[in-house]
Amino acid sequence: MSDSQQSKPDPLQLNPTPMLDDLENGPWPSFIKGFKETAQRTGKTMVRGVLDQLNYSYETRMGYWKGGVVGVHGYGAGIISRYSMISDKFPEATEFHTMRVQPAPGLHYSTKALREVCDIWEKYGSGLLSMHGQTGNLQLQGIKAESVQACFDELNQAGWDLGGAGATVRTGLSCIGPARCEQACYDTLHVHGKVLSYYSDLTHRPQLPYKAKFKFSGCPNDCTNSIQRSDYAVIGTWRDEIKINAEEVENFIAAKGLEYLVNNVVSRCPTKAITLQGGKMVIDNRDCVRCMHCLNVMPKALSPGDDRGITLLVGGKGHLKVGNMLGSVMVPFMKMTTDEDVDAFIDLVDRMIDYWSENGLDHERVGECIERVGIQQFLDAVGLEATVEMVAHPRDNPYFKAGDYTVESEKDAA
Amino acid sequence: MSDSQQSKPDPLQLNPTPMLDDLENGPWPSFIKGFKETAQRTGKTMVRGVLDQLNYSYETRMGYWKGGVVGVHGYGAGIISRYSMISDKFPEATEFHTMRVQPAPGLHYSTKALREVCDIWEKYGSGLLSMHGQTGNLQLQGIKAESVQACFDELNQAGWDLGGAGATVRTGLSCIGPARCEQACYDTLHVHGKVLSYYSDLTHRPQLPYKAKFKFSGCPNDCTNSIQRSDYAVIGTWRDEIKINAEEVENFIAAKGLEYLVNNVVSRCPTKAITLQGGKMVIDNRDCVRCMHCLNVMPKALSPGDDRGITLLVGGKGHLKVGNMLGSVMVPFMKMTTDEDVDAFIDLVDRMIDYWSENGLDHERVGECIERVGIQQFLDAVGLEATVEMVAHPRDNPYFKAGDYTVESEKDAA
Amino acid sequence: MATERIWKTIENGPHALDPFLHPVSIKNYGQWQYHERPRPGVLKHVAKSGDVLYTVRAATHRQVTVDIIRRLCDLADRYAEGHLRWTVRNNVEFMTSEAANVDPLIAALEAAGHPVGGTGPSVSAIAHTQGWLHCDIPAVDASGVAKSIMDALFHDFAHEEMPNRVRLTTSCCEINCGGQADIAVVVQHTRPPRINHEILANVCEMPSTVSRCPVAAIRPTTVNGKPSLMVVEEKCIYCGACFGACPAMEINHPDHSRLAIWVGGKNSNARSKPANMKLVAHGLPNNPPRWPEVSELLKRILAAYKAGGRDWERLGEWIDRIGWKRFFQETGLPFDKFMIDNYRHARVSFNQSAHIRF
Amino acid sequence: MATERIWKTIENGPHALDPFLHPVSIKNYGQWQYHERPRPGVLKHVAKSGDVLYTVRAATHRQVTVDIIRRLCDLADRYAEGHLRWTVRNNVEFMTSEAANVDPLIAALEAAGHPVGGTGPSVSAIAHTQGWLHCDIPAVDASGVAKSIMDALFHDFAHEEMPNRVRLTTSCCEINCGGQADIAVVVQHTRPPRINHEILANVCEMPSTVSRCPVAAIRPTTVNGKPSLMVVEEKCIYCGACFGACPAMEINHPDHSRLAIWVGGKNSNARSKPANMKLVAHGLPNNPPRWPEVSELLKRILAAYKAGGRDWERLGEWIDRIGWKRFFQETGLPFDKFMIDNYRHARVSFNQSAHIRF
Ligand code: SRM
Ligand code: SRM
Ligand code: SRM
Ligand code: SRM
Ligand code: SF4
Ligand code: SF4
Ligand code: SF4
Ligand code: SF4
Ligand code: SF4
Ligand code: SF4
Ligand code: SF4
Ligand code: SF4
Repeated sequence: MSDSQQSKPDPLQLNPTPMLDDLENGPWPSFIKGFKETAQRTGKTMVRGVLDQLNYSYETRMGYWKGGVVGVHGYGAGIISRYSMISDKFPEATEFHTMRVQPAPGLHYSTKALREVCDIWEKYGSGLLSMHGQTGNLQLQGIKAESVQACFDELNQAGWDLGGAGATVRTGLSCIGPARCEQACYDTLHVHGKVLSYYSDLTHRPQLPYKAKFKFSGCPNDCTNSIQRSDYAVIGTWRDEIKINAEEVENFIAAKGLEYLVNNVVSRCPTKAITLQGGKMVIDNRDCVRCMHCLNVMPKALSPGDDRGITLLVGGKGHLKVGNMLGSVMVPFMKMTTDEDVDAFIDLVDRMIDYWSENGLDHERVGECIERVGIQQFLDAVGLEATVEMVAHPRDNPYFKAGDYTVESEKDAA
Repeated sequence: MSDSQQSKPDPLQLNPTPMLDDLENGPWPSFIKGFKETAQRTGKTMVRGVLDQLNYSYETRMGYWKGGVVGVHGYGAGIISRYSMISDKFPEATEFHTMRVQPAPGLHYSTKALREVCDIWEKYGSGLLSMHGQTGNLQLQGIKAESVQACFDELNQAGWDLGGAGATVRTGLSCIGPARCEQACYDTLHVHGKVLSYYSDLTHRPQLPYKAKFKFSGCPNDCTNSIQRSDYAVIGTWRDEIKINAEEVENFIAAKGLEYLVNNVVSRCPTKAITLQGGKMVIDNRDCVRCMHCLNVMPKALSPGDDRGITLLVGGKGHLKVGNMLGSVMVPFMKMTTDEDVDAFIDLVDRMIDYWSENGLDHERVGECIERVGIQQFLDAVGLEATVEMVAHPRDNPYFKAGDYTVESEKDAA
Repeated sequence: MATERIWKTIENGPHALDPFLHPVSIKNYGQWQYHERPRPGVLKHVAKSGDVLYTVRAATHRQVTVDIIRRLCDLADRYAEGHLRWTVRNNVEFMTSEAANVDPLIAALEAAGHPVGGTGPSVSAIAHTQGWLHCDIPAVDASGVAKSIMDALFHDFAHEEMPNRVRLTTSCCEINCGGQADIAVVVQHTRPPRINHEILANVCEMPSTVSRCPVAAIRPTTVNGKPSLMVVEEKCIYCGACFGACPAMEINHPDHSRLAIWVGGKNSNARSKPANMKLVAHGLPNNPPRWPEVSELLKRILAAYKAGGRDWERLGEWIDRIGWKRFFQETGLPFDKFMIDNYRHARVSFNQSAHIRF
Repeated sequence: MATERIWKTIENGPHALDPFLHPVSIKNYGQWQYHERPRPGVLKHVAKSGDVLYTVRAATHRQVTVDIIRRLCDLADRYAEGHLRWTVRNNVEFMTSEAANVDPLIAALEAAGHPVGGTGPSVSAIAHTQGWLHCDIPAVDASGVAKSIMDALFHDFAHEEMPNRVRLTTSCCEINCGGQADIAVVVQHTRPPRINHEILANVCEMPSTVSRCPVAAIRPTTVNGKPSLMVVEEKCIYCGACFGACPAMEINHPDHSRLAIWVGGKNSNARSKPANMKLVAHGLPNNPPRWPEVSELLKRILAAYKAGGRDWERLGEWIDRIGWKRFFQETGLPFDKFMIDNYRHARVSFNQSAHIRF
């Protein structure tokens, strides 16, 4: 394959990629097929170079990209730069930068807008995209440094902005929520839009100890994986009672049988909040922990209550360095209906980000920071009351600085 | 009360102890009443002094004992020495040392032997005893240093030996087991006796990083609290099937009703190993985790299987410094029937104690030591295979030194 | 007593068991079939041989005397074939094969001030520790707290009306020799030790004191030209471990050393796995001779458990079912920020889910 | 491209949503009543207004091209009123209120190489990461592994035969951008980084590299008179975090960087709380282009789950019920000592009970 880089006059002619070719088979869509198609149609040699280098990676079982610094005017983030470490071998792959573009909430597109993106991208870049990155970006993969600014300007004119990278607020992710889902307890899409617009500056200019991610799930099913994958997981919930459509319960039992109800609903409720009483399904809402299971099994019969809002879990992230962290409850319930509600939410998160900015170590996520300084200090700093919902159980060790009880007791002792 | 120590010619006359007197009331046995009785009968002024100092502690809400060094010939442990910090105030309480005596396994006594202890103790000591200390010692409380050796010699002639203190193997504790309990899966009493006799030297002479405790429970009900309170928790169990007396199951249902069986047995099995099938109670022993619950509720109908032995859990202890530790499974199953079985057990524990002796830091219990060095290293050192029973679940972080797969793979690569 | 010593120590370890076992135990050793509880405080074990052994369990003060023990021996001689034993919770047990002995024995025990009970779903005797009577580091008395509590909970020692067994412990310093329990009363210090620099160099081994601290808050320093130790107060978690190593680290204080209540500890493997107990109240005053605030709180917790717990549900299992939120509601105890863990494994105790009871 | 720039950036953040929403979504926004799944890959949502919205979900390659996207746009124009969206797992979704559009759309998608499925209790598309195609630190390719696995598991993408949804991720280095999943395939390094001292001083900021190490194994040193870094190999846990900070810490190796399988991760709160995934196999060779050892193992695990799991039981919940011992038995995977945690919270994962399945 090292000879695969001999001068190739015809840009439409691909080099042999024997290792990759095998990936053109099988029922699952083949990215190799796709890349080859675009390379051959457009004659973009960058794609050919990337295929060649990738084939070489497959042969040697090593990667060959290194980072660098590429950006757009005024921003400090949003482009992931990639230079080939073996550009002597694969000069066509010398540069292969990615632009992280923030899609609309819920990853919705009109064909019109998407075609426009394709056109701009074909004009300036490789024509390869990743839809989507795990954080939620529309990743335009493969552009040279010299084309980045012009490409961005044109995208920006069409309403697109870059996402985060490095020590910034990152691009958010929201579930489809109210656009299609009966379980949505708040407007994930508009809250996502509003919050991330508010944090544009922090998205574009690294000023934080490390990354900060938001994910918005309309209910505890958490279709955005927010609990593990975001520092600020905004999960819809309700405070009042589950709404029961008695007729649909009857229909369900008639259709599926009582045994199905017992085995798949009653006995699966994690807190045994559901019982059968006189052949009727009864929910003791005081014991319901809003796990969603019964609503998932019986979507026609059961729905979230009317007093809806969100639970905020803070601190989710990957395992670097402390081991994987799931977010934990920081605000058990908050309304999220009006603009004022969203403002109050932003206000609270601002305090959290401020505290972390000032106290976080380099490369320390907010969850790690809380763990290090102790949650008490964090709660005091951001002005939150400690509540029992924050814990699975109270502490099991006596290693704490208990409050100062002096005043009254010294009075007694006097 | 400081004037309560004016010269008192009559040893049978107690000083006022207004704070303590209140504790003579109420239905629960009163230790103050008891102390006063003995003081007044025997005229032992040490007891009067101790009551006075205790009353002073109640008034000032502070303790006034300090340690020192008191021992018997050849031993480095077994006496807890106590000198009053305020002997100027309470000269009669100047010395108040405790002798930790190892009782028989299961805390059994004959009246003959116990009277003998009382007589020796009244002769040399205060006549106060603590039956028993939390670790399991018969604590003879209140003796002067000058009397300790003679008292011990007389006790030792009657078959009594001292227990541990400081960095030693400590006195063991065993449940009543085969002497009275239908659940006993091994002979807690004889194994206790044999193991602790074997460790006499380590009990009497501090040579370890810190204390090491053994507790012996005949079944997973763990009536000695071994899992939390001992470094080596030896808990009886069985490997085959629970024995069912079908007739007694019927009787149980007849007497208590089927609903009682469902609510208190079937639905309480932690792994749902019990089901009702055609009105009969069926146990899937593959799912039974030997929790004991069903056997506890139906002792006539259900009994442990025949293939009995023990599970060894290692590392239980109080919360200093790492937070409370419950022992964890180190040997899922080991026969404990013959003398050879006990020898094999001692042999294994010897290896653990050796490893810990060599690798433990000062004041580090074996559980903390394992946690610090990593369990892999400990298992290798003591020659145990890792098994899935040792964990609640496999690791959830990738932070381990995975094995070296070089050999075969380099062959492949060559 | 400086006579010449002629005895050569026999290092036998535990006392020989065999002479101490009740004859019926010996005969049916390891051959028991089942047991029943004819009434609170009495067990009836039946052996495969058909033999029957009655056990009468009675309370003791733990801190006893030769007089008390001799009286118990008298009863054992009269009603229990000359044998008696203690349980791991300081109760005394008399065994007899004579059903006819049971009632007179109970009467005699109660007359002698030893109430009968502690079996089955009752509140058994408190496992307690040394306290001001004997230990060198206690902030409270143990026997007095235990006596006060058991006076208050007496009804439930003598009756089997709880959902399941209730085990209590009290500990007279934060070290907690009493161990885990359904409910534990443990000293909680609320400020760092004050260092007695005058005596420190003389009475303490400094390196081992330094290494005793769980959070490395102790550092060597010089005070008035003498080597001594200092405590970094921001780090110190008021645990008092250093005081055990060095009496100059004065942690105890009549007002600042207070009492905390812990619930839900469990050692048995029945149903749920063993569990550590959790903090539910702290800052209770150290109020001898009766510590009424403590008994008051224990009564409240036990009343809620008694009312809400299902048969066989241990206290912690009851809370697991109803949730901690309701535990605090039903006992009327306030939850506060100190109850959120901030020690080594803190994260494990956080609510890492959207599971919330509203 | 060095023309003068006249456009002034508008920092709007996410693209405006409204023009992108399907008209039926707009009309019934937040007013949905329930949904059904008429067949695998198709959802039918019914609004309170009575409106119906069909969704057809199809697989994509994630690593797509303008050609592919334009083709999908063609289909959206034809069958979905000019709108389309992506799911968080790289599936594309077309929504239409016309029931009649569903079948032709499915046919057209499959003809274009986009299989329809991934709904309900199926194996949805793998969430995967950059790999050799783009990232600077991968030890494996991501798209290739994902493609190979999905080819192998294809039947279960197109059918709803699993006990519950199955979410897979793959990650191309130990950092695991793919995140938690029912089953995850993650790179596992098996030896410390080899340090390229030649380039280190030039390409790396040393203090931040030192502080990146989770176990403080990196120390400053001098090599050939130049400042560089060294790794204390006893401490190093082969995580590769330093490589992300400094390309001279060469952790990747064709043989020593291997693949590990993790199971039982769960993000949803349905029934059980969210859970971290657990290690069940490691040391799998890095074997392009098809990594057959990985697919083989995944098939085995999924077959056992499919056979034994109850309706609605996620993979981790199934294991919780049957116990880890049986998981290893039924999948035939060997348990080994590396699967016992020895990191920060290790103790929490030990079996601190006598609960044992024999
Ligand atoms: C006598 C004693 C053992 C000894 O060698 O001294 C003992 C004896 C019995 N225990 Fe126990 N247990 C004894 C301390 C314990 C302890 C430890 C403790 O109290 O500090 C525990 C662990 C408590 C914990 O989890 O923290 C203990 C947990 C059990 C259990 C499990 C209860 C549960 O559901 O969690 C049983 C099973 C039962 O209740 O049927 C049990 C059952 C029994 C049985 C029924 C066993 C039998 O079949 O003979 C015995 C009669 C109990 C009764 O009181 O009704 N025993 N038992 C101890 C009496 C203590 C006392 O004076 O109150
Ligand atoms: C006497 C006794 C309390 C009682 O009144 O029953 C006791 C008394 C002391 N314990 Fe304890 N412990 C006693 C049972 C326990 C237990 C319970 C058990 O053994 O079942 C524990 C919890 C289990 C464990 O071993 O961790 C216990 C955990 C401690 C600890 C904390 C150890 C830890 O690693 O967390 C210390 C502190 C230390 O060792 O430095 C300690 C230290 C002490 C010292 C030596 C305090 C000191 O440093 O000076 C106390 C001597 C008091 C005295 O005046 O006699 N004692 N101690 C118990 C021993 C009596 C006996 O031998 O029968
Ligand atoms: C479209 C999508 C949201 C989006 O905005 O993109 C979505 C849509 C729905 N999810 Fe989801 N989920 C989506 C990703 C997720 C994820 C995240 C992921 O896949 O990475 C999760 C969390 C998985 C986890 O725990 O790790 C997720 C956990 C659920 C659950 C909980 C399942 C459980 O029992 O644990 C439900 C409830 C259910 O299955 O009825 C649910 C239910 C649903 C429903 C039925 C909600 C509704 O009433 O409309 C939707 C149709 C699902 C279907 O496929 O049958 N959705 N759902 C995502 C489709 C991904 C895909 O292409 O496969
Ligand atoms: C592109 C993407 C993978 C993908 O192909 O989808 C990605 C790629 C990288 N991640 Fe990631 N991460 C991506 C989503 C994630 C996620 C998932 C998520 O956001 O939902 C996680 C887990 C959640 C979390 O945030 O912890 C994730 C956890 C990490 C970590 C570990 C962070 C931790 O604290 O545990 C690192 C390491 C670091 O930041 O130093 C990292 C670092 C990186 C770097 C910057 C590697 C590096 O240090 O050079 C990768 C750049 C690759 C490239 O060439 O583009 N990436 N990374 C994802 C971002 C695309 C997007 O913006 O849409
Ligand atoms: S998270 Fe809830 S609201 Fe959002 S798509 Fe999933 S099920 Fe619907
Ligand atoms: S939502 Fe979950 S916790 Fe609430 S009643 Fe339904 S199954 Fe039970
Ligand atoms: S631990 Fe088991 S064998 Fe021992 S007394 Fe308790 S119930 Fe009986
Ligand atoms: S002993 Fe416990 S786990 Fe086993 S069947 Fe009985 S209740 Fe279930
Ligand atoms: S709890 Fe503390 S004060 Fe009480 S006996 Fe134990 S070490 Fe001494
Ligand atoms: S009280 Fe505890 S934390 Fe404070 S200095 Fe002493 S040992 Fe350290
Ligand atoms: S998992 Fe590792 S190699 Fe793959 S994209 Fe993320 S950082 Fe890069
Ligand atoms: S591989 Fe990980 S543990 Fe090893 S030196 Fe690098 S960062 Fe530290």
